[in-house]
Amino acid sequence: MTRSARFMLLLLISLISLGCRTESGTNVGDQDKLTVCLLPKIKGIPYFTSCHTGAQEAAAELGDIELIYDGPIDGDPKEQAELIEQWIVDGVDVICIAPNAPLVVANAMKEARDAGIHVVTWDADGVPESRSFFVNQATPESIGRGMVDVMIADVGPDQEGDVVIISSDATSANQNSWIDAMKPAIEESKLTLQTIKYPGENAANALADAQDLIKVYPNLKGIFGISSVSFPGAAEAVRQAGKSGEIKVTGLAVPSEMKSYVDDGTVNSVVLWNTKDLGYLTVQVAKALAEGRLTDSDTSLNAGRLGEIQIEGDNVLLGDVMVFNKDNIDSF
Amino acid sequence: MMIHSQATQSDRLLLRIDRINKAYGGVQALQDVSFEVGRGEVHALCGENGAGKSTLIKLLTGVTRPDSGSLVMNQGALPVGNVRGCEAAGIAVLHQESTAFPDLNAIDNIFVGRELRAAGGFLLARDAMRREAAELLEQLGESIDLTVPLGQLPLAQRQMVSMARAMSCQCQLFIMDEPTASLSAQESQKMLMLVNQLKEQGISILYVSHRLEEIFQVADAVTVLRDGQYVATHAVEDLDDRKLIQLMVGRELDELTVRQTISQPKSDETQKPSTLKVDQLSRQGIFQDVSFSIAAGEIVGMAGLVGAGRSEIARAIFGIDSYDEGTVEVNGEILPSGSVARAKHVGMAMVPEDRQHEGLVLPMSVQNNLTLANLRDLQDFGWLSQTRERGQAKRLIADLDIRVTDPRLPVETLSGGNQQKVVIGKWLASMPNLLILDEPTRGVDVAAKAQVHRLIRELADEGMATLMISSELSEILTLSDRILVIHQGRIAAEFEGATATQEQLLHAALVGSAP
Amino acid sequence: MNQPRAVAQFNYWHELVLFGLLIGLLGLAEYLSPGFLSLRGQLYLSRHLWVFAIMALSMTLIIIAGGIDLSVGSAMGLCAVAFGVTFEMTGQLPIAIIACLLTGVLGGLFNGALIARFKLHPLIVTLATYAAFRGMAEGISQGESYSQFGDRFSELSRATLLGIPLPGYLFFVLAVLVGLFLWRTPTGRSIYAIGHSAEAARFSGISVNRIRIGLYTFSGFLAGLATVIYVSRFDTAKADAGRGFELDVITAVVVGGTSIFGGRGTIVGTVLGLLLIHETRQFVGRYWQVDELKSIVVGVLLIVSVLIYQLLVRQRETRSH
Amino acid sequence: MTRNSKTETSAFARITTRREFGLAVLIALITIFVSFFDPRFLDAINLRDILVRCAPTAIVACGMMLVIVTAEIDISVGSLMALTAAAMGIMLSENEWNLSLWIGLPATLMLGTAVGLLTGLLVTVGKVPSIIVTLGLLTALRGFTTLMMGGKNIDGLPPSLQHAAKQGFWGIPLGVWVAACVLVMTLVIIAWTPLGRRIFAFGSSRYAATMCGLSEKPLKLFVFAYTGFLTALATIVDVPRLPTIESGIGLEFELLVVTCVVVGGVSINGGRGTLLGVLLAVVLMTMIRPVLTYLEIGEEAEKWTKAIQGTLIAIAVIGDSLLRRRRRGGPRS
Repeated sequence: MTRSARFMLLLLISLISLGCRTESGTNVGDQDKLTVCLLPKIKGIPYFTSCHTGAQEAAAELGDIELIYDGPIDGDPKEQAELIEQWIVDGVDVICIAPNAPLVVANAMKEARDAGIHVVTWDADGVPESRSFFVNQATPESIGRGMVDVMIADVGPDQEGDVVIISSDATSANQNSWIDAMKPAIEESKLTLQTIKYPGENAANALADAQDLIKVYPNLKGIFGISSVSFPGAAEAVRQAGKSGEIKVTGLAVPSEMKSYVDDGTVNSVVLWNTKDLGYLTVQVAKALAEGRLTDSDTSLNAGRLGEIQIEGDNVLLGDVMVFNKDNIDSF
Repeated sequence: MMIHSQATQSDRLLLRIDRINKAYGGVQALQDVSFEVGRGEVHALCGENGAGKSTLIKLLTGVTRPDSGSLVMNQGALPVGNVRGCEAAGIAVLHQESTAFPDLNAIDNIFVGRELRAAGGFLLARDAMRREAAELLEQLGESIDLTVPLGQLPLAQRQMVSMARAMSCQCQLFIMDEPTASLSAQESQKMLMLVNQLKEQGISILYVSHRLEEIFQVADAVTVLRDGQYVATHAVEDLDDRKLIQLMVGRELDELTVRQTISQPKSDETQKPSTLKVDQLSRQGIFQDVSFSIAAGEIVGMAGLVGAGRSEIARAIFGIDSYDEGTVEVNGEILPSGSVARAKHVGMAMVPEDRQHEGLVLPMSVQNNLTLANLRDLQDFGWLSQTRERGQAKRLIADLDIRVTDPRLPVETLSGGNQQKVVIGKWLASMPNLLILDEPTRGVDVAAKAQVHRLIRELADEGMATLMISSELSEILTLSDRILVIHQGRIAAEFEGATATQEQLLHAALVGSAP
Repeated sequence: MNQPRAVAQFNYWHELVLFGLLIGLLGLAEYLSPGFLSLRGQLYLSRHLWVFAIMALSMTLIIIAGGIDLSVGSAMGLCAVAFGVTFEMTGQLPIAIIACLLTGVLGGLFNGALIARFKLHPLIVTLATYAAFRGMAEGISQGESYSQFGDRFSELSRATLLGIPLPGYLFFVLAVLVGLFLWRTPTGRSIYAIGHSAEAARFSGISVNRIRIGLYTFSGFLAGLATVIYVSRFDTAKADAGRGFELDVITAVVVGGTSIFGGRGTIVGTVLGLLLIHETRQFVGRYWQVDELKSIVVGVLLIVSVLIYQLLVRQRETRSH
Repeated sequence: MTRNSKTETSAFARITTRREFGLAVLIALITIFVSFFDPRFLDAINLRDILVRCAPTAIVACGMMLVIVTAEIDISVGSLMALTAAAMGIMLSENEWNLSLWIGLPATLMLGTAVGLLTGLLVTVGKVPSIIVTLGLLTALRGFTTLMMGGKNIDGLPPSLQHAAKQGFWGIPLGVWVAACVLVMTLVIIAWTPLGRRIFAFGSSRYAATMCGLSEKPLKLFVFAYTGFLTALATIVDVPRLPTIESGIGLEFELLVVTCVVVGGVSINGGRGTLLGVLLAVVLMTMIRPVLTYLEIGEEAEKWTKAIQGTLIAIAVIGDSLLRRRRRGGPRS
């Protein structure tokens, strides 16, 4: 065994010696171009894919931008942090992140800034000191309230009745922050929140939960589907139960994904903002920031086809949530 | 299904094995072996472990294929390397290790691999299979619940099911590999009767066994292999123990000398302090108030039928299993129930029944196996000392003359006899003063057997208290100072080793009381 | 039988193969994307490694002993919640850390006790606790996350000494200790014996149960330790900590040449396995910037590495006897 | 050590100590409790829904059972479901290739079978332990599927297929019918074909099997291919029920199936297990979510769902082993 011991030692030493050459990291991509990283909460879901298309549009428009779009396929915030750290080493110019859990990525974002990389948040804000600007289309409050308002409008202003929320996992930060905003709003209304379900990112469970809720709460007036799988799941359940129209379903989604449900009246309104514009604006901001055209004191920014965009403090305002329904859903 | 032989002079010839060669890697397992088996004869196949018996059986049953040479059955070449083909040609085999499926019932066990088909061969003919299974077991005089998984049946019955499986295909040559290795004396007798029955039905039998007395009881002819080579074939009449053993080991081996040293009366044993004292040991449904003691330097043999509870008692004493009532006392210290560590600590050692799974860690090297039982003694400041480990291994290999080229080779590459020596050696290293041996020479070839016997006796003379379980009455009688006979979990009788006879032991084991 | 001694005793083929693969990978990576091997970058990104690496140590022992622990990831979730809750109650970091470790130990002890005492298959037991631990974590914390443990604590995971992050030191110390323990102590030897044949080990007077319980408890403890680093690194203690880690850890250990059937494996192998997977993910991420590829490549890597080894072994076996 | 007396235990004792019995009792108790709390639980519509949800799990569990009986395991079924779903969507969707069902569905089934075969080959020919092969596939296939779908969901499956999956025939959705057929088919394979008996024989004792001239490869190739096939089948009958095909389909499905098979009393060491036990386990596992909903446990308690599931699994397997130990003479069996 002593021989094998020596063998092991040799292995380790040569490995370590070979593993690293002292030399500083070099940039990826070519130097004259501006490297912008777009980091979504989850890669591979329509919502962020449509943001990506917007971003590509902007990149093409501005020309000298190399756009990197990458993110965790399972929405693991830990991996968001790891990607940022990877990009720090690669020495990119701008990182635009949609934090899935602000605190988890905060340290990585700070380190990115220390490394001289511009950090912008979009879609959801992060810890303030961890980024320079937030491309703000909606705060958790506005989203939560927005959904509740839509529901009240759909059900009828002074209608009484039960509503339920179908979320994602019990631990998903965004959904929880929206729920925190929704609860008081529902309190104020005539509606009563019966329960909250956590089917996870599992479409089958979401559908199942919705089906059961419909059966259990005869006085059910509305279902909030607040994840990319629970919204269609809830709508599908209502449709299959033949209760389209009786039970209103609303939530957050890319309108095109919900089109068929809107058409047959299962869903009156889909809460969202123009995701393409969001992506587009984010890249515009990144570029301006990198070129120093955008400073803390600015109050507006010329963002290509979007024209002049308002800036409040460090929030670039895309405008509040929009509500899509039969009339305007095709315009999306 | 059998190819009927046209009336020729070779009519009485069933199987011809012709210049067979078989090598595994570098090792020549069989070197042009040739002999013949006649119709309706019981042909014994003898040889030490590693002589090539098992390899030959594997070839005849189509599990492996020979490198060269031919196997001719009924003037037709045997389909080599094809199990089903060999079965079709009329060869059945009863394997040494239990080849039963513990989770399947008797029916499936008998028919798996060549099920009776129905519905155009797609489905099983379950009723037909059930009926036939019942009949087969009927013939064997066994009444077995066909529905319970075989794992829940006693060993002897499992053996009978394997027997039934072997007989279920109309065979002309029946190979029996150590059929009695795991059977008690009386069950073995039954097995031998079956052999004669088959013979009368005109079925040839290739009988492999280490138990010479059996061979002389049933065999017509004996073929001896040694180191993969054919030695000789004799009619059983012109042989006796010594001659046969001589052929097998290839040198004069004086078993009598062993006997003499062994059966010397030990007068002083009564004064000796008892090393082991077992008192009213009981375990619900397994064994009841077993009490006995063993003095230092005394060998106590434990006889009885398989399933009588001998191994269970031993396991309980050693702490593998726990017991309900009673006490085990070693050198005045009472042991807790079910703690091997404790038992080991007070100097107990056990050579278990199942060498392959309980005695050895097969893939580990010989050296590591030899030091496994006393690793703690080989450490300095918590670290294993390589040098001392190697030293101990070397010493034991020399002392027990274990035949191994390199102590770093996996122990599974050793022959049965040498493996058993490793198991014993592993325990000798821990300097025990009480040794429990469960079937110490099962599946061990004659030469190694004698060595093991001598070793046991020598240890006893150095003051080792020994409890030896064996199904071989001759072994019990030759070695034991005192003999306990277990019957249905109780001590049925006790004998003086010097005076006891096979008949007495057998009677006690069967009836449950001394004659 | 009569095989050349060198072959008989040289049983580190897998390590050798891994080493070759690793060198090849590093070379390729540096060639394809220059600057990949920069010391600063490598050390900086090594932080992705430590949490897995620490748990991989105990997993190696467990798998060598013929067991498996699917519950480590969920155990981390439970530990994280314990950490958060105690910190919220007391405001004392040391207490929180102790609570975290204790939770891990108890969880592991629970697994071990069920496996050893009730003779249940480890896969079954840990499959059950896999669900149970995570569930309890979510229930207790109600899905909320705990944070603000102070900058000094979050420094723990990112501070460096001589350029090497502190968790790195922790890991290497642990690795060396566990490695020596496995290779050169009676208990270490016993673990291999148990992995090959628990029965034979028992008959040799090795207290199999005690060792098994010990191993799973140790695994729980390391899960707790990993959680501390995890929490410090992400400033967040939440029930979803370590989700899916069990598979990543097992992957690393198996790529490291530990036989899933027990009895074979080394810590050096595991370290190599960890590095190989780490560098692969890093290279794929840097070169293609496509997250999906990482999982594809790692999955293939797992299968291929074992495949190569199997071919190697069979070659050797045909050469010898 | 088992002795004769074992075989003479009364039929009643034998039944009551069987895993199936315990599961049936558990299911009965839960049902009684819930329906006492809310009678609507027994409404036909609800029972139908539960059956429908059982279907995919039951279908795949049939294959998984055979795999585990041969002492192997397949933890890639979840990802395989996603892959086959994506493939099916791309082939059949009116927005994609828009192929006819007669091409699309067989192709989907073939894909599933092919992946199963690949697994089998790696296990039998490549000698790579199945848990490793399938662990690798678990991650690889998932990643591959996400790439394949390019961040978009797939809609527009043929209405006929959707209708069959949602409404089905005579009020019972397609999934239930198919599941029933698969169960019968598997039962026949197990009890009435040589293949089935040999699978069990092999799992029971590898050594004995080789001595009987049974060859390992075909058996294992079959069980893995069968599982792959059934996974594709489950996809076909279940996915059209869902609003859209997204890359997250079948997440952690493998754990659910394995859990069901294990809870159903199939020995992880191979050789032992009954289809009935597995079926009951599937029902038990599936009914937990609706039960909790019907109990209206409220949002705090909702967050304990996973904990409750975990505890139930633990109780099922641990309680059973304790029960069995009491029947046995001792640790040896």
